[in-house]
Amino acid sequence: MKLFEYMAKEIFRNNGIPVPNGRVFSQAGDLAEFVSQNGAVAIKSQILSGGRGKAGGIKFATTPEEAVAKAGELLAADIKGLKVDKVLVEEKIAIDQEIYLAITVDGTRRKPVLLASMAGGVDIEQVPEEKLIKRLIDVSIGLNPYAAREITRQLGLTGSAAKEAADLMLKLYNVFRTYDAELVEINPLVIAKGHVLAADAKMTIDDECAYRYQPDVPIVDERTEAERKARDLGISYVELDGEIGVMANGAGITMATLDLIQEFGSSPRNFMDAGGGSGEEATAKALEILLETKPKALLINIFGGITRCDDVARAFVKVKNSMEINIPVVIRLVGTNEEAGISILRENGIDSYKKIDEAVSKVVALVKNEDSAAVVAAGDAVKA
Amino acid sequence: MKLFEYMAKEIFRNNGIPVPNGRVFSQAGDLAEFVSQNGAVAIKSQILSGGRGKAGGIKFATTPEEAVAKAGELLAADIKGLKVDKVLVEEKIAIDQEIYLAITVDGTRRKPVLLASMAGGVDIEQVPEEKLIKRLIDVSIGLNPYAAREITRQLGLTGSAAKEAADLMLKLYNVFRTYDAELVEINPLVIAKGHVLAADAKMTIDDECAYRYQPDVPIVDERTEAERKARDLGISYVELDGEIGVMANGAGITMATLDLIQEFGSSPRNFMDAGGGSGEEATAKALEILLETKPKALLINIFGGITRCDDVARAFVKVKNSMEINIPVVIRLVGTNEEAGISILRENGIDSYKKIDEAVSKVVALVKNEDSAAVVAAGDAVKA
Amino acid sequence: MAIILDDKIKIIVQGITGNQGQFHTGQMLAYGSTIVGGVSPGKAGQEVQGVPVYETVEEAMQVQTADASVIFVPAKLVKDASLEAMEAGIKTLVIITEHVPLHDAMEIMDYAEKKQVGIIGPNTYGIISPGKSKIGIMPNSIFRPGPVGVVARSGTLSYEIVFQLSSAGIGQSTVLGLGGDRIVGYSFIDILEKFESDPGTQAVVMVGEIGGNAEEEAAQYIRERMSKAVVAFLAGKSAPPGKRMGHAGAIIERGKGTFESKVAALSAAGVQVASLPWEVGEMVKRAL
Amino acid sequence: MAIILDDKIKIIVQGITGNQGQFHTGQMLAYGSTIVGGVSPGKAGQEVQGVPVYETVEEAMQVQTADASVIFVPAKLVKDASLEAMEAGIKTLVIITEHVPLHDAMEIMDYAEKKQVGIIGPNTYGIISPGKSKIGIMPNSIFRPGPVGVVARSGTLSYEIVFQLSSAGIGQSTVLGLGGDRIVGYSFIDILEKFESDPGTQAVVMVGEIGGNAEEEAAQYIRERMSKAVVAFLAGKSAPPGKRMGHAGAIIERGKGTFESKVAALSAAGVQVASLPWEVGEMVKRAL
Repeated sequence: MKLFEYMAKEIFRNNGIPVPNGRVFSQAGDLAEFVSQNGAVAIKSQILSGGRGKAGGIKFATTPEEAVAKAGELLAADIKGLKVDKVLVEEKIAIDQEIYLAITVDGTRRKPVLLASMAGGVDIEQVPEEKLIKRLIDVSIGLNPYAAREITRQLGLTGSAAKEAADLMLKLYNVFRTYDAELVEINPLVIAKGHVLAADAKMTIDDECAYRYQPDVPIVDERTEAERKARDLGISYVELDGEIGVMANGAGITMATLDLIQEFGSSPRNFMDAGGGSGEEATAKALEILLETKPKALLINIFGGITRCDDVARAFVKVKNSMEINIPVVIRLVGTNEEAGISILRENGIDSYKKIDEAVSKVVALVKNEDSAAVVAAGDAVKA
Repeated sequence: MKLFEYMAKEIFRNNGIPVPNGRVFSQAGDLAEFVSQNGAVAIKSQILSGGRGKAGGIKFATTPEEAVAKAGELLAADIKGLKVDKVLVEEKIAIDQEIYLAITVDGTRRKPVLLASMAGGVDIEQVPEEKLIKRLIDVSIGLNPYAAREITRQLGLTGSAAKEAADLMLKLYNVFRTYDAELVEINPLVIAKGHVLAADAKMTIDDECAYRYQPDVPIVDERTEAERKARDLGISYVELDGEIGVMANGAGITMATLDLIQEFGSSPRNFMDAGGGSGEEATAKALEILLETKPKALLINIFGGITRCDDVARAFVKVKNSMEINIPVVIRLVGTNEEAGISILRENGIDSYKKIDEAVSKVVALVKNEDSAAVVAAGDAVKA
Repeated sequence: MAIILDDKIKIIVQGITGNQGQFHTGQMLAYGSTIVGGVSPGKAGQEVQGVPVYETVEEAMQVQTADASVIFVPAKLVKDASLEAMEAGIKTLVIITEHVPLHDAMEIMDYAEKKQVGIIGPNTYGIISPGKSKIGIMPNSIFRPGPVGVVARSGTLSYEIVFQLSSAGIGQSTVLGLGGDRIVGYSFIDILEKFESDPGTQAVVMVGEIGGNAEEEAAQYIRERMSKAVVAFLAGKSAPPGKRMGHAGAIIERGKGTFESKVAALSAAGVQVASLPWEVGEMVKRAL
Repeated sequence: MAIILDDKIKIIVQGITGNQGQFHTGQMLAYGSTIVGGVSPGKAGQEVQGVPVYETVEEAMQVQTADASVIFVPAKLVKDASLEAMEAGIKTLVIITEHVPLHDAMEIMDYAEKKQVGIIGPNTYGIISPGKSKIGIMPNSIFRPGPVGVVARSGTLSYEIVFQLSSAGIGQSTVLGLGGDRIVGYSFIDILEKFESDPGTQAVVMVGEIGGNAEEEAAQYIRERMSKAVVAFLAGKSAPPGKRMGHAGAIIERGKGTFESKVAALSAAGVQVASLPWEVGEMVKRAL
């Protein structure tokens, strides 16, 4: 769950991290008073995407009239394909230095990692490795003053800026930990008149912990309507733009199924991991989501482990009985309660493949041949 | 630093630990309204000593008049030799079960330890080992729900009382950690109508951290005036009731010096560890504290390490020059900057012993013989 | 022979009275696993599939010492259950639960490091040493004993590969799922080391996916230290960047963790990388 | 021979620019200790007694790897300095500072356990292997090389005993102060074990005091595991119960940690307990 800049800055401010004086607006007309009180301002479109500045999403103004006009432009615009609902208006900062600072998770080392560089203000992916400081954090002791001091030393900071930057790092780690963040990023952290200030702010909160932050932190959702529906079902679902709708169980096998569809010459309409242990009803709802995206064919690839083949079979029968399916469907069913699942499908006149290559080649062939059989029974599946 | 029961309960209450409804009073007359609103009450004298109940420090009343009278008695009384300044008046609890619960520090294992027993309400020292549950706590993970659940299981608690007790333990550990406590103790933790309640509360906060809690937690000081003075100088000082005033540097050697004085047939007036690294001025002030207690003689036993013999010598010369010393003083000086110290003393007409046995036997002899030489020079000290 | 799990390992099931706990306890018992107790707060004294249920792991361990524990509790309670098992002396912990909070997972791993506990998961199907014992949720029918070690990030894809191997007559020494989350316990390298020194393992199949750099690090280890043949299969070739493909770890971010970089690293380390799942069996056969 | 400290150990001084840090750096150098750097935030680039000063331990370690660090920083900063040293790779940490908060000390010890660091102190004079090196604040003049190991809870009392030993012509292999606080790193047992296996140590003098049960536990270890002779001296015979005699640990609470219980435990373990400090030398002589 990503937060908008203005939300992240609100959290920063509440946790003692200095941010520029600013306010968020949805209506351009409302800016005038703030700008007349604060003078020169930056007007920043609130979108969940990097590279906002280059894309024209940040404008500057010195008078209320100019600010209202430019905010109006931004609020009417699409920046990087995203609609701008809000702008954050901040006092303009006289920047002396720009620093990159972030805390995220190093999956390989299983620990938080702090990243810092004096090459701030630019896309951090452009910064060469040797200019990027990486420091792993031991969660049992957290980030401590000595570590922050060592980082500011490596950055080459001195005097009050070094002290303030070190102090800010400790507070940023506190935010990272307290808000279950996956990422907190300040790019740039600026030094202006000897003091440090978070000129930008990015935060991504662990989706699994989002519930802890309602209503303090409003949930920002980048998902499509179907993705949200799937999420509510506890199903991993990503919309793609191909031909064949896919439901499988397990992220790995789902990815591999998409890969195979591509390998065999078609393309996937979606990624859908129906997960482990989903019951009959959830599986049925997941199938409904798939059908709503109007794929040319459906491939159901179930390898039962925690998922039981009989549940999937029952679910599919239920959906088949309750809604009209007018595209080809190929089912592959193997694993836990496989026999029960196959027999439920048989009782309902549906056969299933046991081998994945046969299932995939069949569904691709059906799409290519525009075959319109609703459910394909494959006698040769038994050979597997 | 020990806290009064009412202070500890205030902290408990603020941290979600249930305590009886109650209020603290300094004037007996003020009780009437509280009692008329709450009915039967317990009136508990606020003193820093265990065994308060047996010593008559807790009384019960059912009417405002009775309560005012009994509070008046307590506020006029000395309980266990301690003057009662305040009483805590609480609703009377219908107790079903009494549990002992405490968290303190296990020095040998270097970890916090939780102690619990179903034999609550009595002096915990009387409880046999096999009825006392001890559980070490790993500070890197703290006390966790599973551990609290295991403790309540071992106590034999069930149902809502078990759940509430487990929850209370987690909160008690939180208080222990947050307030830098050496000890938090609830004896008894009572079960009344299926709910848990801290009927008593003891807390001792690490002296080294007391500064963190001003003014939230008022400092309660059990020290004498001289002990407080010494504390302000950063000196360890304990008043005893013998004849010979002692100043040494290092707790171990000070204790050993007291032991030797006793071994040689006299008794120490005090324990004073002038500490490591005390400068000239602090040493002088420490000597002044000693002399104010009117010992029959003084023994200064300095083995220089972090303490430098020349500092002590200079300090002693200064005190000798600024105040009249009319009791015998024996000095023993050895270690860091020993030669410089000895030479400073010599320049001022003072000699010193190098061997501890000679110094102690000399000071004891002086007390026994009522020898009044202000400063004793010992030629044979050089032999050591 | 096998790694980590053999038929002597005694197992506790945490969350045994839940749906999944009950079902898979039955499946594990059916496979021959030695389950000495289950844990479910408030349910002590009950039995599940004949297994006694205790209030805490500590209580269970007082009755009979166990070596391993498998966790089926809800995601929010996984941290508590994991610390509990480790403090009680469990040395192998299998965390089946998915959606474990990221920071909880980091704290679990930190404590595991301190207590020297081996963790499989979270978000794993567990571990099985075919013909000996299993701890987890994999279907019993597809495995058969043999000389090939299998280690995977993802679950069901492992089954697919194992199914291919077994169908081709190739049995497995141990099959283990590292877990699909960003933070998991054992890494490819940890398991490759164990397979390398296991006399019962002659070749290894490694099932990876896009995201992170675990496969690249494994490739370096294989190149420098491994004598046994390794065959790899990787999922996610068709995945677009920036999309999280189900697993928290399966995402190409900032141009890192791509399918191509993994294939390149593994190939350079002498690993045969199968393009299609059913090629794995053939490659392993040639390597044996 | 000696334990923990020999002339090859390279040392860092944390808090080197303070009064105590400066003075004792000079004293250590005078004794022949190898000090490779000092640390003092905001003072990097300076020199103290010819020793270069760095901003952090990590910076110092980049210039020259050290084995040990000695801490002279104020009590409130000890936790930070200790964690810093341990994270930077220091394996022996000597904490001179007194008045370290109790909970800070517990956190330091916990991290030390995780990082396998040996901690001497807090509230210690340090460690000296006479004729080789010292890390701490003990007076240089009283020690002489020899076959007797000395381990003590309290500082100046160690000097007294060592002074008696040296005066009697008995030299020391290593002399070490555990520290006077309730929570300290090395225990009597840890050090007795090291002396037991040190070929350069023929007998051990143990200097204890009232409070806690460290001496009683040491007695049990000596009885069960130790072959070398141990002589003990204990302080606090005359101390009244409930009074904290300077050291946080030196207090008889709840009837535990009395002089009598310690004498009884040690005597039962075959330890000779000296009643007077100057008896120690004679007892050791007979034991050698």
